[in-house]
Amino acid sequence: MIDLLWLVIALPLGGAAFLHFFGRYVREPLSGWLASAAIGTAFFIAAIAAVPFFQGEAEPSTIPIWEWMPALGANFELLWDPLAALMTLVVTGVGTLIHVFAIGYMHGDERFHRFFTNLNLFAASMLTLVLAGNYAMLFLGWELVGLCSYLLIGFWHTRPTAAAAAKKAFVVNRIGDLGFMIGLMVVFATFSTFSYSGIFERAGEELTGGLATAIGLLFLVGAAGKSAQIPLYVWLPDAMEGPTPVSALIHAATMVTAGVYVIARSAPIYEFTPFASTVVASVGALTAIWAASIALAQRDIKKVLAYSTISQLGFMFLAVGATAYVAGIFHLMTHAFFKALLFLGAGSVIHAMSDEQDMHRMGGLFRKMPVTAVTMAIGALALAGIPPLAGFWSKDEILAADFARGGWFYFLWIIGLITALLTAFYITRLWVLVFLGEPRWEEKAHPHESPRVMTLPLIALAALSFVGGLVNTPFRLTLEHFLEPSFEGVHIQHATDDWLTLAILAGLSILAAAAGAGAGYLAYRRPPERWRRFEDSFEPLWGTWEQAYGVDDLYGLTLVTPGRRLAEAAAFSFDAGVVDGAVNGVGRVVRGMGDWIRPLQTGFVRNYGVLFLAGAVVVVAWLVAGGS
Amino acid sequence: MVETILFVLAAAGALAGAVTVVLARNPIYSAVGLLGTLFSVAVLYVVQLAHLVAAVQVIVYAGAVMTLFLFVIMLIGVDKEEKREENLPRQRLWVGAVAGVIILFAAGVAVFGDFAWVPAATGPVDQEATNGTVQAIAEPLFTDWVLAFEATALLLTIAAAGAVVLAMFRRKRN
Amino acid sequence: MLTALVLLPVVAAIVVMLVPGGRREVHLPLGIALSIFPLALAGYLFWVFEPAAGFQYVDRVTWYEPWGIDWHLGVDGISLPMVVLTTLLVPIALAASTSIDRRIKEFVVYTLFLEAGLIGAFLSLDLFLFFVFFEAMLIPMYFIIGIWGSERRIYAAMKFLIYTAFGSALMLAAIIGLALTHVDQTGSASFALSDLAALDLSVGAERLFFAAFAIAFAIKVPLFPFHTWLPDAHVEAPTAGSVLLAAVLLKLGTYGLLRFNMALFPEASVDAIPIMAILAVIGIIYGAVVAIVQPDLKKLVAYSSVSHLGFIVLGTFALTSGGLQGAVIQNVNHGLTTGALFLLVGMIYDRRHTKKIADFGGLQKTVPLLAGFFLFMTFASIGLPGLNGFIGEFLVLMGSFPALPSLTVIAALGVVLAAIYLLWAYERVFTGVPDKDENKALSDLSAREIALLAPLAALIVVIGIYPGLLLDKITPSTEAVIDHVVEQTDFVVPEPGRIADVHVAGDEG
Amino acid sequence: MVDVGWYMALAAALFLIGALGMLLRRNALVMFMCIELMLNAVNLTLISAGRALNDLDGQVAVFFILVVAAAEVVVGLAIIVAIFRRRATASVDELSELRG
Repeated sequence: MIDLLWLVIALPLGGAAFLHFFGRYVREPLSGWLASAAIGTAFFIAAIAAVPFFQGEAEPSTIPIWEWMPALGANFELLWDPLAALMTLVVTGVGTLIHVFAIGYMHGDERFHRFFTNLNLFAASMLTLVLAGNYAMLFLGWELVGLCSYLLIGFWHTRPTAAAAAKKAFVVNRIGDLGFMIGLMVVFATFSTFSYSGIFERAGEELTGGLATAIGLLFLVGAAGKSAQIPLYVWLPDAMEGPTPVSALIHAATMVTAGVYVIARSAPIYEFTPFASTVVASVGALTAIWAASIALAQRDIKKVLAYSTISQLGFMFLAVGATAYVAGIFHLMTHAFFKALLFLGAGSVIHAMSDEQDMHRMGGLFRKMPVTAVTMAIGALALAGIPPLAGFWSKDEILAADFARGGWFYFLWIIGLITALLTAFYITRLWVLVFLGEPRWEEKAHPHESPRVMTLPLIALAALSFVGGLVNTPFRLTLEHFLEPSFEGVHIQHATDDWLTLAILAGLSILAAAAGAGAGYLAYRRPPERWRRFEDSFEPLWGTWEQAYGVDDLYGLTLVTPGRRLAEAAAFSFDAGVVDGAVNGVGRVVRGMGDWIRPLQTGFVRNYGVLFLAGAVVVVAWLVAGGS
Repeated sequence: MVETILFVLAAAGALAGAVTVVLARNPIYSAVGLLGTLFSVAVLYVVQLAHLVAAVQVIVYAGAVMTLFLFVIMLIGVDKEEKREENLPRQRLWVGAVAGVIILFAAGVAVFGDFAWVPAATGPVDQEATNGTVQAIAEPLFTDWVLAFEATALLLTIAAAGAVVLAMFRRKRN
Repeated sequence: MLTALVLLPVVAAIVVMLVPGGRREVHLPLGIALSIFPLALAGYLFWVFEPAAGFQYVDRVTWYEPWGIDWHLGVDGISLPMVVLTTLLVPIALAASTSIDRRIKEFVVYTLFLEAGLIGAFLSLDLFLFFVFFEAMLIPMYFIIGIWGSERRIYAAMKFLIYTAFGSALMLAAIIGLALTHVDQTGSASFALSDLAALDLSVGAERLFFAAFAIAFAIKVPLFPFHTWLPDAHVEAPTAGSVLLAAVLLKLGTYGLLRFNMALFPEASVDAIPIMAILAVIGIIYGAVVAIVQPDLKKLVAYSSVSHLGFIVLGTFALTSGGLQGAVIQNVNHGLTTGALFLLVGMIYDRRHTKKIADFGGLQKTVPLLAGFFLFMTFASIGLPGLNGFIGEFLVLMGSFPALPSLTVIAALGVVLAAIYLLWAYERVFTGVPDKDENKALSDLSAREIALLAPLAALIVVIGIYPGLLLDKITPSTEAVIDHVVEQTDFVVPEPGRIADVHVAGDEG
Repeated sequence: MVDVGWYMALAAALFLIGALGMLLRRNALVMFMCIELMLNAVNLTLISAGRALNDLDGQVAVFFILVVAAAEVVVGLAIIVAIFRRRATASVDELSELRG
């Protein structure tokens, strides 16, 4: 099956190509089903190919495809190891469900087939990223998912906000990519290759001095861009302008986790730089609490989920920064399940409310759309970290690992714990505001449960969110064993073996989650006037959170506006004035000299004749006088 | 002796013609003066045994070219006489100065200079070597100078074409 | 074969000239049809070209014996892609010129002469011959801008001509100087590249000649601060002129630096690395920054050229395998993408008769296909992996880093800036709701226009995912350039600058 | 046997007269005739010098000059006619469009 692995990328790519050129001849639902079939088949191929890993038999293998840039040793090659397999399964699995959901969600859109073209293209790009056998090919996927993100955020191109958000996402990502690219330069200059195997084998001997730290920090910049970490997270909330399935697939489940994946993949490099790892963890922790606090006060249902995603990505960074790679990947996986579920549920709600996203105008939807409500409740509980749902296990493992690491990580652990509390609070707030209480929507809205094609993926994801955490519990470390071949020779931070400590830590986690959830329920179960007063009592903090700390304005004031001023000065003063002025100045000087001697040219041919004759006389005289 | 007499007569004719060209106010007279000069120079060619060139001078120059001149004079108008006074400032002053310099210089060179008109001239003239018969001219013309000859053919063609284009120019506009 | 390649466009031009001026409908199709022949021949040449160092299919005929001037043509991996690119773009540029409504015959003739000049310049192995082609090509371009341009065409055409001619004059002086040195040292005259490269120049003379050549080519590239003629020329030129100018003419500069400066003055080239690289990096950043705020689409693309060509120069003077490969392949890439962008701007202009970004908005709604192509080319230009622009930029950056680490890091900023200026322009022109009445009733691309863009788009993808197609042919020649420099000087290519340094997966042990 | 110097002196005189006429007259036709005068003077020097040097090439050169002069006259007169048609004048002083 491994020989057919290329099909995993080729199928969605082919689907995208087919829909791109012939999509307009395919009627509406069919094109969506085609796209879903493409990625679904990819899932099955990947699943079959991954069987040997489940059996714990196979070694990672590299599958060459063709030469790409031989001067850099960068070729198209796939690496099939447990980490890649897991990522592939998550991407294709969750991706398939979201594809199916989108068939319902995008119903009636005039560019229906185009949406699925881009969605399939995204799947192919993301799979390229995770299956890549070297950093160059990873970078290919890395940039292509950025492209798809751009295309899909800006899918409703007639909305100026969507177009601006798409551009912002791409540009901010590019800033991260710059760091990543410089990291790649250092990698290439150090190892003379991009291939994982070539780099990791020689990491110990080549990474001297601060090289590992440099690479680690530069990769962190790239990862922070893609995974929306401080200070580059600002694009993700805006990215919610895209259709909701896009938010679920790209901006929750898959693309944004690429940064985590890269750091996990580069574990053999981070092995040699505890400093960079610590920075990764610190950035993650800071982002986690920062974004969680913003999520508390958002009114837009998708914005809450967006900041929640940023926060959860911070958790993953916290894990991989603590070298708890398995925990990070584990959380990546469970997060993909429950956050996709939450986004799709939010999409279902938005769909039902005729594109209303303000939670203040929702409420009481439980009865109108029970399936969505229940599945979202499962997702919310999973996110909050209530056992035995998926989020509990992964989050708890991260916190436990950080605690076990000790030192500075105690501090990070406390931040994580507080974040867990905030998380439970805001997601409960979201669910209560949307589904409970009195209806706050206008009469004509007519909310309704979504069609089967949308609810079935919700149910499937809810099931995954429910049981997904069981793959790696302290009682049964299936995932850890599964991933072992990918992290051979890398130190992995584990939670402590001491069952008592473990139990206390778990208890604290549960306590934080329960406290947050309980507070959220109690605060928002009450009538609107009461919870409004509750929010007002936190002023001015609440307002700051609602404004997301004004970071966008800050960036605008400190970077965008001065940047534009600079560009204008360069273009209109310096370039037009100085550089081109010098050029035209030379022209003017020459013309001035011409003006000075032009009276000599009277225009009378006989004047010229006299000069001519005089000249001839001089020449002849000179010759007669003996020449030279 | 014959040569001396012919030289004196022809030289006088040529100078007289030249002066007429310059001084005559009516271009017709100038043309007649030029004709005289051309004939006189042709005589000097014959004296120096340049038979073919003399013949060509008479046929082409005195014949064809002068006819062309006369045609153009007729076309433009015979009655267009030129005023004597100069209207370019200082033109005559400059011309006079340059001419004076030339004459003074020539006189100076002739009187004081150790000057040979034709520096490498050898003694007695070999009549046969410079006898410009048709055959004698034709031989170098079609051997050593054949490329130049072809080039002049091209030049004449272009000149004819150019003259036609220039003449057509006005008609197109009308 | 190469002689035929140079002469085919000339023959085509003569054939077009022979068609009576009244048959206006014939000239353009005839020109397009005839320009297919050079393309076919160049394609065949590409096919039969052996991936090896050294010149192939050399045609050498004595032209003027006493001065040692020869009609001396040859092709190698550096010139081959440029020749193919030229022959490819000429038919496309011609076919994009249907909106030209006056003196169409002359236009076709000039374009074909331009093609001949370009091909000749790329293939010349004799410096005198090169100079002749280098200059000859200015004349048709001057007329193309000056006759068929927009309002300030005369100014732009004069600026273009004088600026370029100024550089060429310096180069001519240096060429003559080299030839005289050859006479001094060997007793016989020669303008052949190989002969002159073998000269033993004093340091001062070599630097002087290098500077003369470098300025001539820097103007052509154009390298900061010699770039101001470019935006003017581009803005005023008709679409075909802009396409050929950006796609091919500018490449003469980068090509010349690589072909002549490296070969003739290896020592001075090595000494000049810091200067050229700094200018290149300034060009990258400066061109990009200035492009951000341009109000005119064409000017924006023109400044983007300044930025992109900086990468080529940087790669060239990094003198590493990756850098040189990247430079040569980026020559092609920039030709394809920027050529296509100019085509697209021309198509927009044909519809709206304006190039001001502020006059547009929401075009994606009315002309989705055009918008799609524009976005595609935009991303190719930004350097999205999987498309061709990435290959060039990535090779250049990765190749330059071992040699010039800090400069390369700064240059990488250009990649971010490219995203900003191009996507911002795209946002303003194509997205949103079309709010101006003129923009609401535009017609989308016709089949003809799609046929023009499709081959470019296809090539962009093909090069992006299988650059080996070009790299295989390029590499031996670029390696030969590095070998030449290393042999002639004490320059050491920093690891891992050479292909041999690269660790291929699985070759351990 | 007349010394070659006399021929040369005659030619020089003819040339000078032609040159002065060229500079002093403003009728384009007359100026043209003066040019012919100067050409004849030069032709005469060539033939005389050729004889003095025992060489026929002088005559061949004159032959060419005659042809070139004929071509020049044809084009020159055509230009004069063209100018006259447009400007109704043959005076060169009225043609000073090329003033700097």
